[in-house]
Amino acid sequence: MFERVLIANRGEIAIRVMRTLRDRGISPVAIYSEADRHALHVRMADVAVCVGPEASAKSYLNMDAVLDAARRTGAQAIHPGYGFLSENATFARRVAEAGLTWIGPPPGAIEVMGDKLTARRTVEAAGVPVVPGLSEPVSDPDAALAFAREVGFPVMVKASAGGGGKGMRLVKRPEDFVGAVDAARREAAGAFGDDAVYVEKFIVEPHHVEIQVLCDDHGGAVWVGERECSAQRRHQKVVEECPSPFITEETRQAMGAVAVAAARACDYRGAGTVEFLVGGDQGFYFLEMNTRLQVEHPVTELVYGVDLVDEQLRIAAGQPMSVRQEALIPRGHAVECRLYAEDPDTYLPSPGRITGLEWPTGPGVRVDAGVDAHSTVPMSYDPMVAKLCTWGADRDQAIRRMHRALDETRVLGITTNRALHHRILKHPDFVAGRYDTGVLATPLPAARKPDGGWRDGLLAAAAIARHEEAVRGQRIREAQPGGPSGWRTAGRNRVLG
Amino acid sequence: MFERVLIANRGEIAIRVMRTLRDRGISPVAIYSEADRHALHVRMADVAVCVGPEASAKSYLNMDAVLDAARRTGAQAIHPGYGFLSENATFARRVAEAGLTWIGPPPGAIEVMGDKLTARRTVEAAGVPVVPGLSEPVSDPDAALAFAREVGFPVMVKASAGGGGKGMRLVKRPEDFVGAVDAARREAAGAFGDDAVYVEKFIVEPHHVEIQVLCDDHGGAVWVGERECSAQRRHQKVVEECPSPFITEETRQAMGAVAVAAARACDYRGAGTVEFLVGGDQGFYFLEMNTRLQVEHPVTELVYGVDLVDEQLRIAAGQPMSVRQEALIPRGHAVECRLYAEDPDTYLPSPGRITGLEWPTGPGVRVDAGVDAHSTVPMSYDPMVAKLCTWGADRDQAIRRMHRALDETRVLGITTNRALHHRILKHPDFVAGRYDTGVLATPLPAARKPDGGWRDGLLAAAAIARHEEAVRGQRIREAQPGGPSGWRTAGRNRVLG
Amino acid sequence: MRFTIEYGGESHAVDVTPAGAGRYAIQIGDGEARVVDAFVDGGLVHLLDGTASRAVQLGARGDGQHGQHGGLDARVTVLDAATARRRARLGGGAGAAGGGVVRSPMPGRVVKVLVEVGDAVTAGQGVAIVEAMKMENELRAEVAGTVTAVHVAADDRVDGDAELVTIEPAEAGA
Amino acid sequence: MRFTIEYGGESHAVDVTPAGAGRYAIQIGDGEARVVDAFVDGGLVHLLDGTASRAVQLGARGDGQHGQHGGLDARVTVLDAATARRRARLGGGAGAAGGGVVRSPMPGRVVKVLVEVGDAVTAGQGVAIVEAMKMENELRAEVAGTVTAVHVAADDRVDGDAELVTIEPAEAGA
Repeated sequence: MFERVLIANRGEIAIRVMRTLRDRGISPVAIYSEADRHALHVRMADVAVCVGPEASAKSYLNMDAVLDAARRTGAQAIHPGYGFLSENATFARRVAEAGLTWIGPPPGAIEVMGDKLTARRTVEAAGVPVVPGLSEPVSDPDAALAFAREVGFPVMVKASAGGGGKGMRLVKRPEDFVGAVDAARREAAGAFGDDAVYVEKFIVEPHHVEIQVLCDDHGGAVWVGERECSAQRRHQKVVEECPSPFITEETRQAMGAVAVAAARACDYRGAGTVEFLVGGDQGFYFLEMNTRLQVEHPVTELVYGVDLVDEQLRIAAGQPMSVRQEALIPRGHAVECRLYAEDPDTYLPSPGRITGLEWPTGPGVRVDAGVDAHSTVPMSYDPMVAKLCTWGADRDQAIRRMHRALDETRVLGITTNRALHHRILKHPDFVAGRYDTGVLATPLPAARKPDGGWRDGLLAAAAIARHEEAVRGQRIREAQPGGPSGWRTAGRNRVLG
Repeated sequence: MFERVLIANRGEIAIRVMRTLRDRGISPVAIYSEADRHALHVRMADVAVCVGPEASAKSYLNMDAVLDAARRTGAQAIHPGYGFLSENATFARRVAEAGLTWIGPPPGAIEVMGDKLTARRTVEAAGVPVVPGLSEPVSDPDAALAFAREVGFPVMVKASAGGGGKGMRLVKRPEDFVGAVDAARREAAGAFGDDAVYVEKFIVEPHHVEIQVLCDDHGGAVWVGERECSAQRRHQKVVEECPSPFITEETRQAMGAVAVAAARACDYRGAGTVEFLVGGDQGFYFLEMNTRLQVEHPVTELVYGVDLVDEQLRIAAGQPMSVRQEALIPRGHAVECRLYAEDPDTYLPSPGRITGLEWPTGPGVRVDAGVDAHSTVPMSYDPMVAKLCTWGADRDQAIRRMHRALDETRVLGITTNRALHHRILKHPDFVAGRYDTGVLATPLPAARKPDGGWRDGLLAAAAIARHEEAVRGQRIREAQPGGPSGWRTAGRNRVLG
Repeated sequence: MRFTIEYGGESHAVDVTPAGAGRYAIQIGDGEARVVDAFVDGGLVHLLDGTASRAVQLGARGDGQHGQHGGLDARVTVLDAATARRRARLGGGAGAAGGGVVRSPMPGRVVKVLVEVGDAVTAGQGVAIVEAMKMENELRAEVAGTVTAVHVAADDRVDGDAELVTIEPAEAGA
Repeated sequence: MRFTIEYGGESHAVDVTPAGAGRYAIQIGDGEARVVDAFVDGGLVHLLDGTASRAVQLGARGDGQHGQHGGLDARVTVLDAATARRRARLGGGAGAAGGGVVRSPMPGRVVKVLVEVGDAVTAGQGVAIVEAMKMENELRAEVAGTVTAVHVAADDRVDGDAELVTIEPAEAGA
């Protein structure tokens, strides 16, 4: 096993990886941009290297600087987390060329799955069902329109290099088709520098369900259950759960087998996720494969009792994975809420200083946070500050525990989307477990309103705190130089009246 | 189900129970002594009632005040937690007489199990193996000595009303026997107001292993695995784990069946724990039954996926328990470390103000705490401030995660026994899983020593903090009255040099 | 001591009078005065009022405080008597001026300014795009009028509440 | 600024000189001065020294601070120059007096005083029992001598470090 591993990431995932490294007695190396100089992931490491200025392109995406950091600190391997360089085949190759171990899939697998059309062709050849669609980028809009008419509207126009909803257009009527292709192309060119787009049948009432897979160098390939990720806003996942309340056991087993086939088709190694669209009729179609650890991996860990990062380390070190398919038995239910630094009503981002923070604890709660009470949330990076997960013996208990965990969460100084999660979790379709990717576009239940007692308590608390502040300020001004240190006395002020 | 439940306890267990109440949408009522007026368990409740001054006897043990609190707040049931009134049959009866539901076993079961000799006779009649011993208190020391010679020395002399090691004497030689009986009697009289003592064979290399049981009103009675509690100091448990690394599967199954028989013998209802001594030869003997929730219940919850407090609520409400014996399948391994406000070297208690606090988070960690960053640990109550639990797919992973969790724990202002736990967890006998109740009397591995870099970092940090304090004090003194509020500016001081 | 507290779009007068032994008499507006037991520690205020227990967490946020109690978040701004009077004097004018100034609701980077000085704008028209946390946010004019000043340029970093564009409202005062 | 820091039974002279941009030159004793990057926030101090990252948490504890870094705890007392000089002047005398005073190491309740004024005691003899957190702790004389004062009685509540019994050491100065 490795003695020292560099984590080429920041925030919660850097810390998540660091924890498993510590469990194994491996020394973690953190990297940071100037803006993250005193970020939590740096403070939790003993060894840390600055890789450039705030802009990701010049720091976390700066391959030379990251490789140099590994060299300087004697790291033997690099874990990329998710995002940033995690799905960059060039970087994976350069890591290997530098004599280091890449804790991720082979560059070839990243490349195959990185291009949506190549991915589609590859898995289709392995017998994996795909959404009916063109297997080449649109060159002749008229031919494409004919195809769209053949599979039937609505259809989706998608950027070949895309992701995260950019360069994507839903087209409901034939007369809107050509305009939509043009718009998607422009957007794709702007976002990815590549204007190739393709056309797919649009699955009505689609569910986004994904399968976790693990493959090692010893012929081992398993699937570790599924995650239901249909609670999306602007194509971004907000709440995930395991297992899916929607798919049947038959569908689950079939999807698992197909996901392993997809992984084998690209000669996969390590942890990966095969995303599917599942229609209301339980028909499922390959969407894409994420060749890295997924944000929402903790729900799988909670239900299957597996440490996916630990399996990544084993596999990268050339060891067999520790799990066998027949021993992967799900237990209970897990839910994840992504806590974003953003307004729950306007969705405006809310970077800034955190001036108070407490995480929930107790039975069934797992928190993976990227910040603490001493953090500032920079404006340049992803707005996710933490993932709250709960486990329950059944789905109902997991959801109830999540309400409790959200209630116990305190993040002051910035706005989080905490209130939005309560509302999603109370949406009748979510409660019933029959929601598709359209659920967050439908009206959510009203947010809880403060009652009079709450309002009066808040006003009284704010006034008393300010009163004490005024009294204390007076005391400090009156204090003699050389008297009791304000550093010590400022900590606590038991009011004596 | 109940709408409002009073929790007749304080600290971590009050909060533990509160969390499950919240999960069920039940309104919790807290009680507090004057010393706990602003304690965490009060702050986490919406409704709280003062039951008397600091001394437990006048507050948490004051039955009239507790019952009056329930009446005033409209609570329908009382959960006693552990300790305090939890094993008081008189209180259980008074709760029922007040028309409230007692979330615990019937008073008769408490009484039977509350007296060691009655308990012994009762379970023995049900075929439960007991440590060979006299079934009546010692009246004729000579007859008792003859019995001791018969079962063979060493023997234990124990207070009939005892617990926690008080009124207990190990006698290795016949010539010390009569003196030991006299001493144990005096101690028992002082501690419990009852000088009855009895004699038992002393089990060599004993393990303390206990079985969790649940019984409901519908004939259901199950055992939920065991807990290994042999890591004890002065007869107090310090580290517990589930499953026991010592007992065989055959022993486990046999103990489970016997524990259920013991519970049935006293017509038990609710959650209870049957404690056994297990010898080096896997022979096991009934020790006592704790007729309440156990401190270390979370390790069972982690391994069996059951919420024991939730089962207590169901059973008290007359519902069937949610679990069946055949579905209770253990998964992985869990360890609990009791974090005490006490010096890890001198064992001296360390009550006082907490001036900084952070709990560990991340995969496999569960924290049940009774304090937060705003707490004062009073001198009058139990020194346990939190229970740190970790779960792992195997024992090794659980222990490694516990080291990580202990490292991430920050409690400033008071001394905790955190360092002691690292040492216990590294004890070769603990690591190997072959320790008995004598393990903590043997030398522990040395505590980690700070290296030079750590020392220099601490000195530099302390000096810089004090420097900033001096500079800031200067700024505050220079500030105009009516200028920026110190309340706000005191929170953060990014050093700009 | 009397404070004016802005909360939920309203101003509340709150009187605080120490009543000994950690207690305070609190009067909100014209309501009845209540005596509560209070514990203040850092950002935490715990109030006991009869059998009601309320733990409120307060943290600095911009000019005000951010409060949390149980699952709810709120913004509160506490003004002492002198500041409240000063604000009251300035009140009307400042409010009117606010309508014509488009501000960035959060710190970020200006991606694009969509108007120039002299442009006529309609209420709701986008005037600038500010990016923060990988999201682009179009900021809009609240009033119709004429752009009299553009305070930022593309690629500028701005703080929260920074002025982006000033608009002279059409038919102001009508 | 120079501080004297008591830690691990030793005194360390530490010089702190701001070096701009959040950096400080630190010199410990006669060691080489190092420039570190520091972030101070409440009880947290984060230091970056080359590729070494050290987060130290400090909290008030009695007269000093309680420090944590990773899994380790420590007591540190930071004295400014004036206080360090004052202590140095008083140093010897205070130490000697300490030996004859038995103090309670923690807050608690006196269960029993085991000696009376005039009693002769031996080193290690129990002089009082103090209960805290459900544990009784026997406190012992450090030196042999004669009890000259008993400061507490059974059932008294005492603070941490409170004087319980004063002993005039036998053959003092011998």
